[in-house]
Amino acid sequence: MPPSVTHTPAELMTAVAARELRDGEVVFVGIGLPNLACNLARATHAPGLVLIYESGAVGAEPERLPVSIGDPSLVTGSLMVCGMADVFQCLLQNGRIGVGFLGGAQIDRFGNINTTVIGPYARPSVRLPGSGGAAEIAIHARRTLVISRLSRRAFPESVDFVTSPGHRMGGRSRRELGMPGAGPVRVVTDKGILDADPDTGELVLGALYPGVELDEVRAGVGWTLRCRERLQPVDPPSDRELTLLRDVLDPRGLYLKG
Amino acid sequence: MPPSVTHTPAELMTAVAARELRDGEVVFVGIGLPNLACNLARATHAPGLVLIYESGAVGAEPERLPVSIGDPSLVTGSLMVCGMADVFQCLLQNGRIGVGFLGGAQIDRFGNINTTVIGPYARPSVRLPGSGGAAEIAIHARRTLVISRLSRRAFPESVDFVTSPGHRMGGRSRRELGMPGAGPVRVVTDKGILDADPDTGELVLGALYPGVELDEVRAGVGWTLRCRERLQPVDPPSDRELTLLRDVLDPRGLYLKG
Amino acid sequence: MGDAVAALVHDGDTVVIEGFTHLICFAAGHEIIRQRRRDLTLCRLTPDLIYDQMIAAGCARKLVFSWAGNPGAGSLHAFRRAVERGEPPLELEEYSHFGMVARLSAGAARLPFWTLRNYMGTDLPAANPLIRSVTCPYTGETLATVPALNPDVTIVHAQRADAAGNTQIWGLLGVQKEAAFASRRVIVVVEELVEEAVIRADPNRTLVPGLAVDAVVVEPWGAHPSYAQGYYDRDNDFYVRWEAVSREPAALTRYLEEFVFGVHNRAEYVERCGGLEWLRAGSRVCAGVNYGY
Amino acid sequence: MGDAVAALVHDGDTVVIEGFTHLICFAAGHEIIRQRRRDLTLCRLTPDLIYDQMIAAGCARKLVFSWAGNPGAGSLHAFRRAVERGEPPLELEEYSHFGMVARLSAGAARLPFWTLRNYMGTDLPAANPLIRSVTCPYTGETLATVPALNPDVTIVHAQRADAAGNTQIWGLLGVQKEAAFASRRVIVVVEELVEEAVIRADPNRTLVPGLAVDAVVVEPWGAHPSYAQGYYDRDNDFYVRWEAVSREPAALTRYLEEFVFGVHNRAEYVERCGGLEWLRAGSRVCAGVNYGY
Repeated sequence: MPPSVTHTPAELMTAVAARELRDGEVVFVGIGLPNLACNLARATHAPGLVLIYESGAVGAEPERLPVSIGDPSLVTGSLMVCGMADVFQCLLQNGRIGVGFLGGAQIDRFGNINTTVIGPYARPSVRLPGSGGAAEIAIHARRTLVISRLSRRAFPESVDFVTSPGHRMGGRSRRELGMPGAGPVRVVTDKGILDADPDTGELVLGALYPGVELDEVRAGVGWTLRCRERLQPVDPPSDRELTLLRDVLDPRGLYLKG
Repeated sequence: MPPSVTHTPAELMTAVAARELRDGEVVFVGIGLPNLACNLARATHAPGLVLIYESGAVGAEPERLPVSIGDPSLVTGSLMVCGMADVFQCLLQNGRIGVGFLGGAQIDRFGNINTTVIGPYARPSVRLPGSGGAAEIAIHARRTLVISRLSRRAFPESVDFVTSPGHRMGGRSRRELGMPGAGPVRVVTDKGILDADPDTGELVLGALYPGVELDEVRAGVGWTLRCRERLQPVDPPSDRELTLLRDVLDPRGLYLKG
Repeated sequence: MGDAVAALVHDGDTVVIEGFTHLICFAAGHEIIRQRRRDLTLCRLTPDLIYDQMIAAGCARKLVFSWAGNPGAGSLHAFRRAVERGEPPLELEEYSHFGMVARLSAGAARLPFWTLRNYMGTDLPAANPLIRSVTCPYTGETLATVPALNPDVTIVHAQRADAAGNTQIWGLLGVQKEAAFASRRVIVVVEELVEEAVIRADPNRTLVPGLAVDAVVVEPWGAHPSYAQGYYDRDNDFYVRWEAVSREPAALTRYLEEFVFGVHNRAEYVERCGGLEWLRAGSRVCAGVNYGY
Repeated sequence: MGDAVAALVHDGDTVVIEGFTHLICFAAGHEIIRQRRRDLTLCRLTPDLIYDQMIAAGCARKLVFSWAGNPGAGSLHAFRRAVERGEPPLELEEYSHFGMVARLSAGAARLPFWTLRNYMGTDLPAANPLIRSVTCPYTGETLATVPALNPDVTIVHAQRADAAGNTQIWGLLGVQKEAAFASRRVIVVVEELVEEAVIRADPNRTLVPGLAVDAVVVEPWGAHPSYAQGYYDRDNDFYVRWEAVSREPAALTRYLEEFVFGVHNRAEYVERCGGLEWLRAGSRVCAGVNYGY
């Protein structure tokens, strides 16, 4: 049986994202797959991972799966709860955040993310929620990881609105624009991993999941996707990872069904 | 027996200062006579006075006489204890402080106060403690009250160093310089009360204590002291005020002896 | 609540009902809708369901915000209809979370602006000309600024306060302190009114002092369907159900008729919900600390 | 403490030992004197007795401060001799309290400067050219600025922390949080090392998270003669006696010989003081709050 049948795309993406995290890192977490990825990493190779939510909970160890970034279960038993001025000034702008997770309705060729509008800003066809903390996370986290399923709609050549900056904005690099963090270095999709080219900032294919054809990936982005010279191998979720995800971390399948 | 024998100068100054406070006002308090004046006011005509210390204690009701602005007795049983960033930004700069008490080694004709140096700044003959919170209290409190004994050394025509601004600095008014508060409107001394002239900012004699001659006051300031057209009458400390000060507020005579 | 809103919230006011997921004062929002306030400028990091309801009820002229969604459940459809189709028209002034926090921090400190290292490479400054910049007088570098936000009235929901408004909050603190100090008028709404002695026993817990508070309203369950740590849990089912209600203007109107206009106060709302005891918090009481000397 | 100071405090460092009256880490100051650190830039709102001792011991090249006195008792005479007579020479960089708080706030936020409405009409900017100004991009008004303070090392005394450095403080909070976040390295010194579960039971009490801490030192009575709310009272007699000790260079030298160089660690210091049990705090334990949901 091919691996693609034994696990869902969401499970694979979560497992791959979890492996990106290093023990002891400080992670700015969102709800959903990023939260599951962090907790999977904590349960496997990164027990010392510190989870910070923009709501102000630091080092949370929730006893249930949080359904909102401000869930009370993130407060009870956490290491610190501080106000949001401290979160953004003393933690994020201070440079304490190693990894930020981002997602978005649109991600473009240079990793710019749009969570604001589809169509023109003044009268959009779809009004999205807006930045939240995403703009400053994209600027300040030492690196950001993006999780998103591939599709031409989600991966246009350029986004309708840059909510969270990626690389090469108007031809200028992040460093030239004075951004402290390295930005979206990696995009975890349901078919493979896109890496930001260290020189140009362009997203290129860095890894293909087992059983996925290159053309499937190319069909999911709105530009001519380049590949790294050597694609990295990616293991499917291990039995241990799947057991943790299904039995412990999301037993009701709230986020991992699809 | 004349009143001047029945009470000490410190007791009189404290009672006079207490009467300056209105019920419900928010006062930025220092240790010593200002603290006693506030607690005397609370025990008499101003039970709703709110005391704030720059250490962060709000609404303190100390069970012993605090000997430092950060005494633990100011914390226990207070209404709020916050960090000093909140004290200076959210309370003082925010405009919440009605009255600030100040003292100093030198107070000049226009109410400028020096708590920094006697002599030149770079090599002073006497190095004083410096501003502490005095500079910003003088600028932001809606009005400030000064308590000081008269002497030519303490009341020169102009101070060696302006730590806390009064009125008419370099000929410019507080309003022209953008100061929110009215500044030192009143100086309570051991012989009478000096008021800042509303037009010129100059300190002029507004009240003479019972039994004090005008010449005694004039001898205590380093400029030609002008008088208000009508001096206000000042009652000596009442029996109730003296009883409170001696038996309740400073029973060991820590501040009220002299 | 009726008296506090009547006295302190006026047509045309700039209004902040804060609380990041935690302690969102739905009770105050409903009362503002019931009293048919108009032309409000509503400000909040996360407009949430309560501002969706206020927009639908026609209270809002303008929205100042940083993330407008139904957290974990979908969209705010009244908000989206207003923006996508102008039904009804709604002016927007948009920041990021950090920008909104900075606006309230400046307001609380009574400074005209706040400085932050942000917004380079984003389209936000193009969409909002109030995002500007300043040059550092030491390094010469350019930094972003946002203007102070000083609301006419801020409503803070809290676990407890005394009659003088000395207010204690635990759990998520959001930007409640900054919003209260930034505001011209402050209404504190509490789950529980306590003796002054309770406040004085643990002064480090006080987030907003009474000297900054104009009215204290006691309104148990006032934050439902959001939550109050130690009092009741978040009603996630309500958030999920809102997606369908909000999507259909007729359903939204029916909701307002039944749960807002159809009740006189919070107690009737709780009754209309069929009681909320099932959300009552379990016990995880921490130990006290010693304030002795 | 010996290891932490040896590893984290170096000659020439910019050092902050904070604590406003409360929780002043004399133990760390004594260890720095014992290890004969030199050319330090000492920063602190209120230099207090511990910096007077460090100046007398020749550790300091420069003092950055806002109020240098012996609170309630008199002068810091070693400081005064240095400034008035250059014995030994000491460079000064002087602000007001608000200015120092603002410098550390900027440092904690990793901004190059902080804005405040202050210093008009005072001689402080003339004495300190680092007090500058900025023009508001909204109102055009001129506001004062101070530069960020980012110390090499900050020492925070606290009531308790866990082994990972998650640190809880109650009572006066001073600028401990800002100083810790502003600093490149942080040493936390605690009265009591507690299990992580104690910290997790009351997360709102945590002022500095472990992720910002480099070393945790357990040092009971480490703040004497200052105090630790809930642990021991301020030794006011010591502050009063310091006036005479500090006034006489020979007496100060004798003090350092006996109580700093003459002991190896804090336990021996406490013994040399004849025990400090008489300062032990009484009990005023507050009630806990419910973190349940």
